[in-house]
Amino acid sequence: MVILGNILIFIGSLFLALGGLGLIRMPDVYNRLQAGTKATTLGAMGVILGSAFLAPEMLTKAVLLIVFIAMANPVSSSTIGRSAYKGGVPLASRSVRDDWEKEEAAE
Amino acid sequence: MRKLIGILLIGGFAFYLVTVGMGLFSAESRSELDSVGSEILATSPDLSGAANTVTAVVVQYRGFDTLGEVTVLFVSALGVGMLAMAIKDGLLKNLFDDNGGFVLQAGSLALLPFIVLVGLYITLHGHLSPGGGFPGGVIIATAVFVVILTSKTLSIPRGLINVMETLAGLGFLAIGFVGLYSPAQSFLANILPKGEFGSLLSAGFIPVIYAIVAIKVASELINIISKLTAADSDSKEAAE
Amino acid sequence: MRKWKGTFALLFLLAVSWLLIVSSVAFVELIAGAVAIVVIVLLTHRSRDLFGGLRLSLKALLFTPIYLMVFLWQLIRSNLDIARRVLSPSLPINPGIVKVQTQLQSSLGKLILANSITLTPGTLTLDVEGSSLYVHWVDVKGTDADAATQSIVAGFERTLMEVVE
Amino acid sequence: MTPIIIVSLVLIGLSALLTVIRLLAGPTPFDRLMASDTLTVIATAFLVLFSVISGGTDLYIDVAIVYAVIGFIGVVTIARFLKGGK
Repeated sequence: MVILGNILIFIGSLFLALGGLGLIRMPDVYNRLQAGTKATTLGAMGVILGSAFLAPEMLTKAVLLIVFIAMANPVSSSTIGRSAYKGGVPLASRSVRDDWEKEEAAE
Repeated sequence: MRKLIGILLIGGFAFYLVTVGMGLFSAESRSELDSVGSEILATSPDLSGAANTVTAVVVQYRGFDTLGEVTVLFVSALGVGMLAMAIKDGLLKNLFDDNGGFVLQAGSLALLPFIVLVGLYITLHGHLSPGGGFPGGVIIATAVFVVILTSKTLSIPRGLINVMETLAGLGFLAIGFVGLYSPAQSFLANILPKGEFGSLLSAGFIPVIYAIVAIKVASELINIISKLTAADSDSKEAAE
Repeated sequence: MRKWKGTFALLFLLAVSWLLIVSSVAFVELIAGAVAIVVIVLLTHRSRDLFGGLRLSLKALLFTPIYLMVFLWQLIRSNLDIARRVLSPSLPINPGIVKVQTQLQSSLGKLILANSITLTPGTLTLDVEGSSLYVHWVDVKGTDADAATQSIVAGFERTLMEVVE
Repeated sequence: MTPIIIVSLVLIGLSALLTVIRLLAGPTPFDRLMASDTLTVIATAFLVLFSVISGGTDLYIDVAIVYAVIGFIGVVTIARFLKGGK
């Protein structure tokens, strides 16, 4: 149990660090959102679940926190992405396609 | 200028960390600083019956102060309300020129009941774990705020909220006067039974006071928000 | 019917959440939770309507854990994918926004689908309009809208269909 | 504290540092907002881990839950405000 908890914490923090790296390396806000959201969601889930294995009395609250993060994190990322698009932040120059722009232009 | 502000912020944070770190590591300064704290820690369980000493300080040791804080909040809510009334369309109304997108709309509705549940948990367990009426009320109000952000036509029962706010304020005073006319003969005396230490029904009137504070804080903040965003103006027009 | 379904589902989910957050089955905690839940459910009629999209059948109950498994597997895959892209020196991305279609009807279904897409490899839902989703895709393959729909939406949709309307 | 947990703490600190760099660097307000969103999640995870290494009390997890809720609401609100002024 303790070993499993340690492993989960380590994997989780590894993904958190990767998410941070993604935030630095990606070229525009949308790609950064991609890296940030996914990596921090799984990373935080891993760290929280691993901590709960080390201290079983907070397992139930940890499960609730994990569910909340899994529901709320994509919502906030989508909202940021949508406001960035509506606020006129352009896609990175290497982007290949934009269906939404075509739609908005057609209207 | 912005760089300067950034450097100042980072420097201030570093200073804070260093001072906190030094305070933690030198035992002497700690015992000097904590003389009031250790006194309260020693007397609090018997006096208030609350497992969370911070709550015991806020409600038991300086409950009259808390009543004052709630009053300050009430007066500021009144002031903001009057300002918002002077500007007919609501100060923030034009900022929300669309509905915020489907994901936020549906997401906030899906999360609202659970966020309110967390707020109620924080409120009801204020005497056992970190939290209490103030953060609980703020959580409930902000959850409602997010729903307002996505829909201007949300009808807020402002009358009901005003009634709740008034009743909560009167309830706080009533508890104070019950203490005054009880055998303890002091305003806001904790006369309810202390219960079993660490369970939900313990610490006498502290959970009751915190529930009242939460209702008051939540209803005042919802009032401010709905006035600022003119959230229910559409429904009011429909009613007229 | 739909209204009662939403009320029941919300009551059930809130009750489970309350038990998880207090992590105790003491009598007073249960009473306090029951009062809190009833008050919340009475006051949030829009959320009740939203949760009316859940299917309440034995089959739906069976498919919920399957869906969670699919979701978790995709989340882990997506993280490995991000790790691969971020760590490789050339940063192999080919981003763009594509429009995909969904057959899900209810708001709750579309919300869960949008959230799931956000957490799967290389895709991020930006907005949902009607039955179409605007998705930012890190690695756009081809120009065909149907093919994009197939590779982004279809995997979740089949399982999700059994859980929500 | 096992060595693994110390390494994990360093990794979490590194991730927070990289996020803060993005927060300060921008360039658009949305980048900063996204960085603070990420920072919220990192801080939530750290609070839970801290609650274990500071002696296994489950008090900090209450703080973590409240922090996650408030962080989510704050980020969403700012995102809505930013849309108005381009």
